[in-house]
Amino acid sequence: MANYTDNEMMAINAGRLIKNNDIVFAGTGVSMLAAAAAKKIYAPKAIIFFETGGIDPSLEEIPMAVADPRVMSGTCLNSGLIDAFSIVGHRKLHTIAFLGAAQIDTYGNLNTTSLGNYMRPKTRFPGSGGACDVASLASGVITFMQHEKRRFVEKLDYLTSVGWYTGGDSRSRLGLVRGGATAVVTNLGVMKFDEDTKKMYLAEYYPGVSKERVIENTGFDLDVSRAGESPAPSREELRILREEVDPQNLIL
Amino acid sequence: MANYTDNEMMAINAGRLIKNNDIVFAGTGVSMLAAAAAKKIYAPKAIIFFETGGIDPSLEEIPMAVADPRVMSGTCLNSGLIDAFSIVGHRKLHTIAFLGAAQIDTYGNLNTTSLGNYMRPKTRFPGSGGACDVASLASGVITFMQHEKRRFVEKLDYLTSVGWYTGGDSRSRLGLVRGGATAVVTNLGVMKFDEDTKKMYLAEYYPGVSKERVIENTGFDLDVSRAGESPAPSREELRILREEVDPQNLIL
Amino acid sequence: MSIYPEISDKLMTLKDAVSRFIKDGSQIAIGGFTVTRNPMAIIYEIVRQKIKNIHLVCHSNGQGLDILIGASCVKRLEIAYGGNGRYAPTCIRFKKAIEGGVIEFEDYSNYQMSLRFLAGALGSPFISTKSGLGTDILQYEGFSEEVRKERKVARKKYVTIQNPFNDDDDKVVLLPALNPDVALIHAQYVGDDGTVRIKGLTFADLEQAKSADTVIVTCEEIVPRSFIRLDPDQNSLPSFLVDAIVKVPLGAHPTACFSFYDYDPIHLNLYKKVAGNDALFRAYLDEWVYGVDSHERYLEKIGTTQLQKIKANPVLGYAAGLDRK
Amino acid sequence: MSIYPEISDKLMTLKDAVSRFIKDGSQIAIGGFTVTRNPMAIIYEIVRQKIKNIHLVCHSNGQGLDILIGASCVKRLEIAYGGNGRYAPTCIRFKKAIEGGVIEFEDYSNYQMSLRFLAGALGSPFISTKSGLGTDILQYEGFSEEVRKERKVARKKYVTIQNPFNDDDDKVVLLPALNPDVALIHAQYVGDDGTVRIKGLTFADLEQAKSADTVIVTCEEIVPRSFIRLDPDQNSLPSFLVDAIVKVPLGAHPTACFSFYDYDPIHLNLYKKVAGNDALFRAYLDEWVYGVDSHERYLEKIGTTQLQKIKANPVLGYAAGLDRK
Repeated sequence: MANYTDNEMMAINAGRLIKNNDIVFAGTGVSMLAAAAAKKIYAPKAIIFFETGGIDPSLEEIPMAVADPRVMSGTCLNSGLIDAFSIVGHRKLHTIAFLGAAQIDTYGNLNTTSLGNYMRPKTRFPGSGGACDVASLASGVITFMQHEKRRFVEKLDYLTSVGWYTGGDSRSRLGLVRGGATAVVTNLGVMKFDEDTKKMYLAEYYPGVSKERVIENTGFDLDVSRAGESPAPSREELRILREEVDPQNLIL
Repeated sequence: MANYTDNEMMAINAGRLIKNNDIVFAGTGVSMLAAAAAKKIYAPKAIIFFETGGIDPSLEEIPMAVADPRVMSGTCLNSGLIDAFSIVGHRKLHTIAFLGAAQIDTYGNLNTTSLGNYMRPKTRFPGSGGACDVASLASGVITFMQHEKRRFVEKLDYLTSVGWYTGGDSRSRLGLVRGGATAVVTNLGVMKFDEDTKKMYLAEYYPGVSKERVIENTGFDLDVSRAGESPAPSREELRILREEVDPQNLIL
Repeated sequence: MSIYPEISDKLMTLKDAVSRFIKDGSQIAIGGFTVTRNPMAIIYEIVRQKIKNIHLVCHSNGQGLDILIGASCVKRLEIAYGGNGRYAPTCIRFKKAIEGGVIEFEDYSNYQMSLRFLAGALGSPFISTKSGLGTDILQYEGFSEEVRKERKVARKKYVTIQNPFNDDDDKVVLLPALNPDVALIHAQYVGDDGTVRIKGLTFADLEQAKSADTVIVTCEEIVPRSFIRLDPDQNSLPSFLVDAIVKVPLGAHPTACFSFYDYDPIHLNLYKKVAGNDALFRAYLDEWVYGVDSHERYLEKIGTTQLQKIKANPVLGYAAGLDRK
Repeated sequence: MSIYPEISDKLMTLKDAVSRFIKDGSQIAIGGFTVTRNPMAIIYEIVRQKIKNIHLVCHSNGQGLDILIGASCVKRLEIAYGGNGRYAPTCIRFKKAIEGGVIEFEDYSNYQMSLRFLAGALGSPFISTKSGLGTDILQYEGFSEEVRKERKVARKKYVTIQNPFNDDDDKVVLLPALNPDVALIHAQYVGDDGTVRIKGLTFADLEQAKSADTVIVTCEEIVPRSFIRLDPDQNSLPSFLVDAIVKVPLGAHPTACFSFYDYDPIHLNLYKKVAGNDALFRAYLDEWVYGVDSHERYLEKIGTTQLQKIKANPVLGYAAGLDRK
C-alpha cells in the first residue's frame, strides 16, 4: 500500500499544475487542500481566493467552506461575490479554478445539480454555486473527481458548468472568450484534453494504478496512449501537506 | 432695500420645501446652502447626501463642491457614485434633488450642457454631471435659477435633464416611473407646475417683487394668477443661515 | 423614552419584526453564505410564527435555507447552491424537498443571482453577463407558465440576445433584476443612529439589502454614533435603507459571525444526524425552535460551555483550534 | 535589494510609469472627482512627456482634465462634467477646447459613465438604465461614424430597447461597457504587499481600476503589510489588479486628499486667473509643469507655508478654518 491517501495524492497533483502569479479560485474539500498546497509548495506567488470575496487569506487553519471565517482572516481584501466573480473573469488575470463535480463528460462539462429528471430528480446535489460562473469565465478549470464509471459518463444528466461543450471550437462559438477544462484530477490519475478535439485523455496514472484500471472506471472511451506514471509524492510534499496545510487532519 | 441677499432668500425658500425624512440630493453653491438650511431649520430629520457618495455629513463647514472633503466628514457612510445614484432612484425613498441650470423651459426641463450648436457651441457649460440622472430617477427636483429672460426660454438649446418633458403624461410615457419638476426657486420668486398640464406657474413672489417683474424676466408665458407674496425670512432663519450654515460667508 | 431616540421607530423585537414585515407569500432574500452569518434568530422566529408560502431568493444558502424549507415555510425557491460545508455537502431538507417534488424551484448560478440583486439595487430592470452560455441553467426552466404570471416572479427566466455593440456574432445573457419584499441581514454592528456595519466578507448582503422593499437587520451590538461615524468608510448601509433593527447577540448561531463567534460544529453535527429523518427532524424543530419562545432561551439550551468554545479570537476572527470535525 | 520585495516589480518612478504604460492614443480614465484626489503628479508627468491623442473617459473631472486638455494631450473625450467647484464652475481649458472645436467629445451623465465603468469591471458588455430617457444626451452623438470604428470607441453611443421582461411598453437604455487602457488612481495608502486603501469617498475609482487593462496607483504612503492586513475590510484593491505603484506624497495637489490635505485655494485661484488666457496659460505650464522635472520640485515652488495651511486635520479629514475664497 502507498503511504499516502487519495486526497493527498489529488491535492499534490493538482497543486503541481499551479504556477506563480496564477490567481487560484478554490472551493471546498480537496480543492481547498490543493490550493493551500499549491501556495505552500509549488507556487508561493500564486494568490488563493474564494467566490465569497476573501482574497489571499493567511490560511493558518484550513477553511471547511468558502464562507468559513478562516477565508476572511489575514486577507488583503474582504469583498463580496460580485467582486470575486469579476476577478474570475478579469481579462488581465490568469485565473485557475478548482472545482468538484458529481458527473463529468469527455469534454470536461460538469454536473453538480441533479441526477434523473431535473424537475423531479433521483438525486439532488447542491447546484451550481459559482461553478457555472468560473467554468464560463476563468482562464482554466481543474476538476477533482472520484474516478468511477457512474461519474465519468457519456451524457450528463444536467450540464451545470461548461467545459469544452461539444469539442472543437464549440466553446468559443457559444460566446465564451477564453477558458475551458484544463485537467481532471482523480484518485487514479490526471486527465487532460486534446488540443484539437478537446476530448479527455489520460495524461498520468498514479504509481500502482494501471491504464486498464482507469479505462474500467471511465464510462466513455478514453485515450490512454499518451499516459505516463506520475511521480509519487515526496516526503517533503507530504510533510507540508500534513503539518502545515491540514494539521488538524480535517480533510486529508 | 431688503436686509437679506438673493442667495439667502433662495436658500430659505427652497429649504422650506423640504420635509422630515426627505432624502435631499445637494449640488454646489446655493443648493448646498439650501440643503444645510433645510436640515438645520425646517427638517432636522432630512438626510443630505451627495452624488459623490457622502451621506449625512456633519457639515461643520460648508462644502464648496460635491467632492469637497467636507462631504466625507462625520458621515454615516462614505461610498461612491454608483451607490449614490442607486439611492436617488430607490423606490422606498422620497428623494428630492436640488439642481441649478443655465436654461429652463416651461415644463421644467433643464440645460447645463451648452448654448448654440452642440458640436460647436457658443458657450459650453460643465455638462450633466449627475443632473440628468437625478432628474430621471428622483422623486422630485427643485431647481435654482437666476430669473432672466435668456434663461427662462421657449426652447432649450440642449435638454440635459428632463422635467415634465412635453407636459401632461409625457414624462411617464418616456418610461420614467416617478419624479418630475417640483419647484423652481429664483431670485424673484417660487414657481411650481400645474397638476394637469405640467406647465410652470408663479406660486410665490418675494416681498418687493411684482408679478409684472417676474413676467418681464420670463421668456415664455407664465401664469401668475395663483401667486401670493412669500413671507420675508425671519430673523432666526437668517441668523442660522449666517452663523451656522455659512459662517465663513463663502456662498451667502 | 428610548435609550436610542434616533432609531426608536425602528428598534423592535424579533416577534414584531416578523409579524409586521413578513407575510404569507413574501419574497425573501436571506443574507450570509452557507456556514456564515445566516440570520438564524429571525429565521427561527419565522418558523415559530408559521409564515407560509415564502418565495426564497438565494445565491448560496446553508442552515437558514434548510430550516425554512424543513419547516414547510417555503413554497418557491430561486437558488444557486444549497449546502453547508462538511456538515451538509447538499443541504438535507432542501435535497429532500426537491427530490420529493414539494417545492417549486429554479436554478441559477452564484454570479447570476448576485448580479440580479445588483440590478435590483441599481434600479436596472436587467443585467447582462456571459456566464451560463451553453449550460442547462439556460436550458431548463423550473417555473411553470402560471407561476411566471405571479407577483415578484420574472416573466422570463432569462433572455439571450445578440450584443448590439458588437457587429460580430456575440451572444449575451440578460438576467431579470430581483427586488425582494424583504431582505434579512445579520450584522455585527448597528450604530444608535441606525448605520449598519458588517465585518468580514459581505457576500451579496449589501446588494440584497439595497434591492429589497423592506430590510430587517439583526445585530450583535448596538454601538454609539460617535464610534460608528469615526470611520464611515467602514460602514455598510445607511439608516434610511433599514426598516427594522433587532439586537440579537449570537443571532447567527449555529452559523459563524466573523470576529464574534465561529460556526458551531457540535450543533451542526447534531443537525446533520437528525435532519434526514422526518420524525427526528420534527422533534428537532419541536425542541430547538417551537419549544423555545426566544433566542435567549435557545442559547440557554446550547449552553455557555459550547458558546465559549466557539467564541472568536477577535483578532483572527474565528475560534482558533476549535474541533471542527 | 528592494526594501519592498513583494512589490519590487511594480514600484517605479513617475517617469517610468508614464513611459512604460501610457502611449500616444491611449484611452485613459482618471480617478477622483472635481477638487478631490485627481492624480495630478502623474498628469503633470504625462504633460512633461508630451503624450498626445489621449482618449479621456471621465465622469466628473476637474483640475486633471483641464491640465491635460490645456496641454493639448487630449484628442477625444467622453465626459459627464468638467468643473472645479467655485474655482471653475466650468473647467476653463475644457470650455475653450469645446467652444474652439479642437477636441472630439461626447456627453454622458455621471451615473451613465459610472455604470459603463461598472459594466467593464463586471465583464458585462453593456448595462441597462432608465437614466437619460427623453434627453439630448440620447439625441446628439458627438462622435462621427469614422471615430466609431476606432479601437476602444463603442460602436454605438447607446441603444434603446424594449424591456424583454415586461409585457407593457417599457423602454430601457443600454450603455456600452468601458475598458480603458489605463486607469490612474491616487490613493492614501498602499501596503508593502501591494494592497491599495483609499480613504474617504471612492467616487468611481474602484470601477475605473477594475475595468482597466492597466492600473497605475500613486500614493501618499507605503505602509507595512501588518498594518494594511489588520483590517482588510477597509481595503480597496488587491495587488494583482495594480501594475505600477508610485509613492508621491501630495500627489493630488492642488486637489484634496481626504485626511492628508485639503484643496489649495491659493493655487486654484492662481490657475483660475491665468487659465483663460492662452499666453498666460502657456506660461503657467512652463513654470509649474515643464519647468520642474519632478513633483518634489513642484512642491518646493508651492512652498511649506502654503502646504502647512492645507494640511488636513486627520480626524476631520480637511483643513478646518482654511480660507477657501
